[in-house]
Amino acid sequence: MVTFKIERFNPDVDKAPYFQTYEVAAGKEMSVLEALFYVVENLDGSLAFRYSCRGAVCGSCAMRINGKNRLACQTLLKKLKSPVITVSPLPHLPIVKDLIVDMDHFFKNYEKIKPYLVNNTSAPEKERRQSILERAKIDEMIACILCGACFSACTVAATDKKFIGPAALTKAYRFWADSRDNLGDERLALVAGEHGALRCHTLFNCAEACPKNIVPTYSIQQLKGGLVKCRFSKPAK
Amino acid sequence: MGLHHQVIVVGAGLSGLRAALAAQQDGLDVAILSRVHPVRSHSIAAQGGINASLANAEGGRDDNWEKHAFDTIKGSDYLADQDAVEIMTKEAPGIVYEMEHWGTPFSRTIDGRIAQRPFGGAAFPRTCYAADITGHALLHTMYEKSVKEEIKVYEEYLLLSIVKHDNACVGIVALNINNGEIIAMSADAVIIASGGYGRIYGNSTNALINTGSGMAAAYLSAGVPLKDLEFVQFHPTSLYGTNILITEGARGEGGYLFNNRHERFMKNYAAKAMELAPRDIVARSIQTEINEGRCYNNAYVLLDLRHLGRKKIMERLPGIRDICLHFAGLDPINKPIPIQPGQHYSMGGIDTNANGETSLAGLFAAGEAACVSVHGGNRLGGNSLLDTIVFGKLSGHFASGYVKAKKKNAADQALQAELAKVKAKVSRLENSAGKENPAKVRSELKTTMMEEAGVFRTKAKLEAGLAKIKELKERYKQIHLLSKIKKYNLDLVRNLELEGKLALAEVIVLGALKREESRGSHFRTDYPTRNDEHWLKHTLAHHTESGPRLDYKAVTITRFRPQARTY
Amino acid sequence: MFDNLKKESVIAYQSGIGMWAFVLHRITGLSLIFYLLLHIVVISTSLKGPQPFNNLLAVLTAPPFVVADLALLAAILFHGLNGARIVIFDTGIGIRQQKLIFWLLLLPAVIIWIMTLYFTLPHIFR
Amino acid sequence: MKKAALLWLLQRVTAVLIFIVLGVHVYRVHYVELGQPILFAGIAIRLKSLLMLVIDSSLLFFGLFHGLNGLRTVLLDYDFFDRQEKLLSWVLSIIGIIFFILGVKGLWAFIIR
Ligand SMILES: Cc1cc2nc3c(=O)[nH]c(=O)nc-3n(C[C@H](O)[C@H](O)[C@H](O)COP(=O)(O)OP(=O)(O)OC[C@H]3O[C@@H](n4cnc5c(N)ncnc54)[C@H](O)[C@@H]3O)c2cc1C
Ligand code: HEM
Ligand code: SF4
Ligand code: F3S
Ligand code: FES
Repeated sequence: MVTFKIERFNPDVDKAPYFQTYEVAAGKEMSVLEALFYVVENLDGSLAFRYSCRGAVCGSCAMRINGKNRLACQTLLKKLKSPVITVSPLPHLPIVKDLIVDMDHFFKNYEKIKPYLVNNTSAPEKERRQSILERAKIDEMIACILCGACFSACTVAATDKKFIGPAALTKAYRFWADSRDNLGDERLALVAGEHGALRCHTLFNCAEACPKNIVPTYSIQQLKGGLVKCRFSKPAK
Repeated sequence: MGLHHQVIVVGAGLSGLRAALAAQQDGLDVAILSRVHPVRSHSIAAQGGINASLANAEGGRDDNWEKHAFDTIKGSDYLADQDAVEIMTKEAPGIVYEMEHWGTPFSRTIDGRIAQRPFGGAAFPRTCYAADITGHALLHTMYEKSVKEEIKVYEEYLLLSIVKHDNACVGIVALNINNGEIIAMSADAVIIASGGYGRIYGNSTNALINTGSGMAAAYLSAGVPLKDLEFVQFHPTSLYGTNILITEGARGEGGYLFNNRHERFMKNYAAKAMELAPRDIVARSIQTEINEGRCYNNAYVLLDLRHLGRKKIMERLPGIRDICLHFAGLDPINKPIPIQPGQHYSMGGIDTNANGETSLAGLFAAGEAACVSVHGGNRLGGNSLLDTIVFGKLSGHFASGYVKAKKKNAADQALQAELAKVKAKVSRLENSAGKENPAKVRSELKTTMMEEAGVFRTKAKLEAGLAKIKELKERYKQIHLLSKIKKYNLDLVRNLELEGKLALAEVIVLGALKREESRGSHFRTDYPTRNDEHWLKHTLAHHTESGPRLDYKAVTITRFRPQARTY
Repeated sequence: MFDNLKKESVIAYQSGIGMWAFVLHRITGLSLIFYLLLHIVVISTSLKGPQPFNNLLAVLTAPPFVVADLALLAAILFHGLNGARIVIFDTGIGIRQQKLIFWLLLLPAVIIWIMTLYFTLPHIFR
Repeated sequence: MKKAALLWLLQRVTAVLIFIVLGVHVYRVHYVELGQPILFAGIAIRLKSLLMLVIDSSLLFFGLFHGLNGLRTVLLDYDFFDRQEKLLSWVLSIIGIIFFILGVKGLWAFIIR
């Protein structure tokens, strides 16, 4: 038996979130996500959480488990090495119900950085060539699953509601650094200003939290460098 | 009346997004309805790649669409409709280049072209890939494009029913999972792109949301037939325990399969193609090794990547390594991976033609939910992602053609009537005083399907399976919900899905029972050979009150006559 | 305005080194600017002439204030060396080795501070 | 946009300058005569060296700029004065100027006597 302390909150009826305790009959290889299913199927059908792939690729199940933002499906109970497991929703995001948070703000920020490849030259008949080295530059960034763990862990994003946040900035870098994209300095303009890349104070919480081992700080630092250079060099057009 | 869109696409995976983009490009008002946020769709999980005869790879320079078509048709055990396969394989290079132009970060060759790897059942390295996260790379690009084009998405809505009026589809009824409200939406055309039903089975590589609810809605409420549902693909290599997929790319890159005698047992089954024989053959070989005891813990054999070396594994299969590290606690760089076959893909689906049209006017289907059929009895790896995009696009365009040509008919009443019916059904479920635990019904269904309708099938097993499913259907009527909360009621959602699962399971088993031959993924130990004389035909299952009614339809054969299938 | 200042927003979040470094950097930075303003006011007693200045300074170099000076030194050392760490990142170097760099820079800070303590102790217990 | 990047850069530049200047200042003032009482006359002698005068007054300038600009960052981080960002910058600049003048006058008082 493993004890689960799960944060519950239904804004329609509850005034404030509270913790509820469940005893889960844990299998040897059980993940936190499976334990949550155990709860809905056997103990409390009203518990709500998001899920889809159960294989750490879809980004649905990010939540706070024993004090860290993690993917529930990727976190095996045995790795937590703890008889009591505390689960709460991702901090700093509005709670929809129980472990489900409102990701609107997260995706609005994502949309701000024009999250798509822009190339104004006419498309060739075949592929746009890209060398292995050019492709390698964005290898880390394309692994992002938009789970929001980093955004929710970033204290700056929590206090400055306009801060674009690590995930969207990583995306911004992913396109800026893509040799096939030619939006160039305009991409930098999208992450400039008081609440853009420069607002990041290199906390590294994002890197600590990322379940895909991405270091958003790296991308953000490249953008900062770009911003400063572009401010003091003539924008290449 | 309330919500209306000219085209409603159900599903935001690759096929759904592509269909919506196509229809919007034609100037229509389009909306997508999806159970989850688009990037949470199951397409994200595809690893290995997407097939197109680009002829980029060393040793693949002679590739062309015809060879791709031949491999596909041979792989399908000649059950695929060859006209549709021709369309798909001709469109393939264009589709892949389009995705590349939209931004997909494909892996590259030395000269900067899209890299291609060998895949099972293909004569050339034809599978374009982005490391081992191809589905992720493609779905993100498709989503990015949809953000750019500002496609409207109704997120976290569950399709419950398709509304008919005057023999045409006029809209849908759906549950807003976020607040428990059930709503009707009218539409001039509906495209079902809701993916597969893998979770009917116990060991499945699929996402937990792949419950086939879209297929079930088409079958149960729209009354359109399901085609070839008995053809269920088992992937040879799913991670023992969680059944998370270990991509075919792992063998494509040179991985070996070993039994407990440290023997590359594939030499006994497909001496030439070895590990890269098509999926049905490799899955059966592994299952035979397991059944005959040449395995570990009575359950798995080993997939060995160690000889590929650290560098290649880190470069080409980093995601696989992560999966092994997190979910099995081992590093494939220095340990072989325990694997077993797992349910993976549905060759069958909603019966459509190559335009995505179903038998109901205004209702279209694409992607894994549909059966065009291009995969016939067995899908080749890398052909499904291709199928989703090609036929997603085509169905989007055909749907908009249909909408433009169609004259308006007021369907308000039909919508309201269906809405009332669905609401009544849901409240019956919510207030049921039955004693049955739905979790038990669900898990018994899973084991039944694994055991009675798995890799190897017999008359006796299938009959037992059918009887069990009938029993479970009765018990389903007696289930009670654990929660009646309106907002985000997982219990309700999962039990609504269960009804559809049971219906699809019955179709699968009945089709398999009737099909007295072995073809592609459908293997009957009591009829171990293919029988073209009687069975070179598609199964169509129609819903009736008393269960599925089956009839059959000819296979379209254009240039490739059926021959014996050896590898 | 204040609803952003919930406990978890300000206190270390993921309890990684980066977060603690940031919190301390911020606290020391704010202390330093506060100190600097005060320092300016103190020094500007020079405008009143040598005597008032010497009198004031005699008070401010008494043992209790020496202890405060040691705290000030710790703040300067931490803020300065961690600031150097941040500037190093800003040039694009060492981002993936952030933890190692943190400890490497903390080392001289601790050494200097302990040495200073060693030299100062006799003056505190005069 | 440009202002944000400029201030960000100046924060780093001043940081590096302070790092050097403050090192010299602390070493000269507090370590060379460790434990000695600090006397007006002693400071006067030190400040007659042009180098030390430059060091101390540039520390005054860079320190104020860096510190107050840092304070601005902190306040904006917590959404304070976000809408009155211009006002905030002005107020902080004025505080900076006042203290700079006070500081310079204080330093001169040691020399001109
Ligand atoms: C692990 C794995 C790896 C694979 N790898 C490859 C590969 O390498 N190459 C290849 O070609 N193929 C691969 N496949 C197959 C391929 O990924 C899928 O067949 C394909 O992605 C299906 O796409 P889709 O658009 O049809 O559906 P999905 O991507 O499954 O999307 C379904 C959508 O429908 C929505 N939906 C479902 N039901 C409802 C409902 N009732 N109401 C509202 N919305 C609903 C969901 O929210 C979702 O958005 C793989 C499959 C698996 C399981
Ligand atoms: C010793 C040399 C110093 C260095 C290398 C240094 C470096 C830095 C750097 C790089 C930052 C930016 C931090 C960020 O944006 O996250 C910063 C912030 C700050 N510094 Fe300094 N600094 C030094 C001395 C000082 C002094 C003397 C003061 C006081 C006058 C001071 C006060 C501040 C303040 C208030 C901040 C803002 C705090 C924050 O953003 O968290 N610093 N410092
Ligand atoms: S960067 Fe990492 S933590 Fe952030 S959204 Fe992407 S995958 Fe999640
Ligand atoms: S946690 Fe936040 S402040 Fe920067 S380094 Fe990461 S984005
Ligand atoms: S369920 Fe997809 S990431 Fe956990």
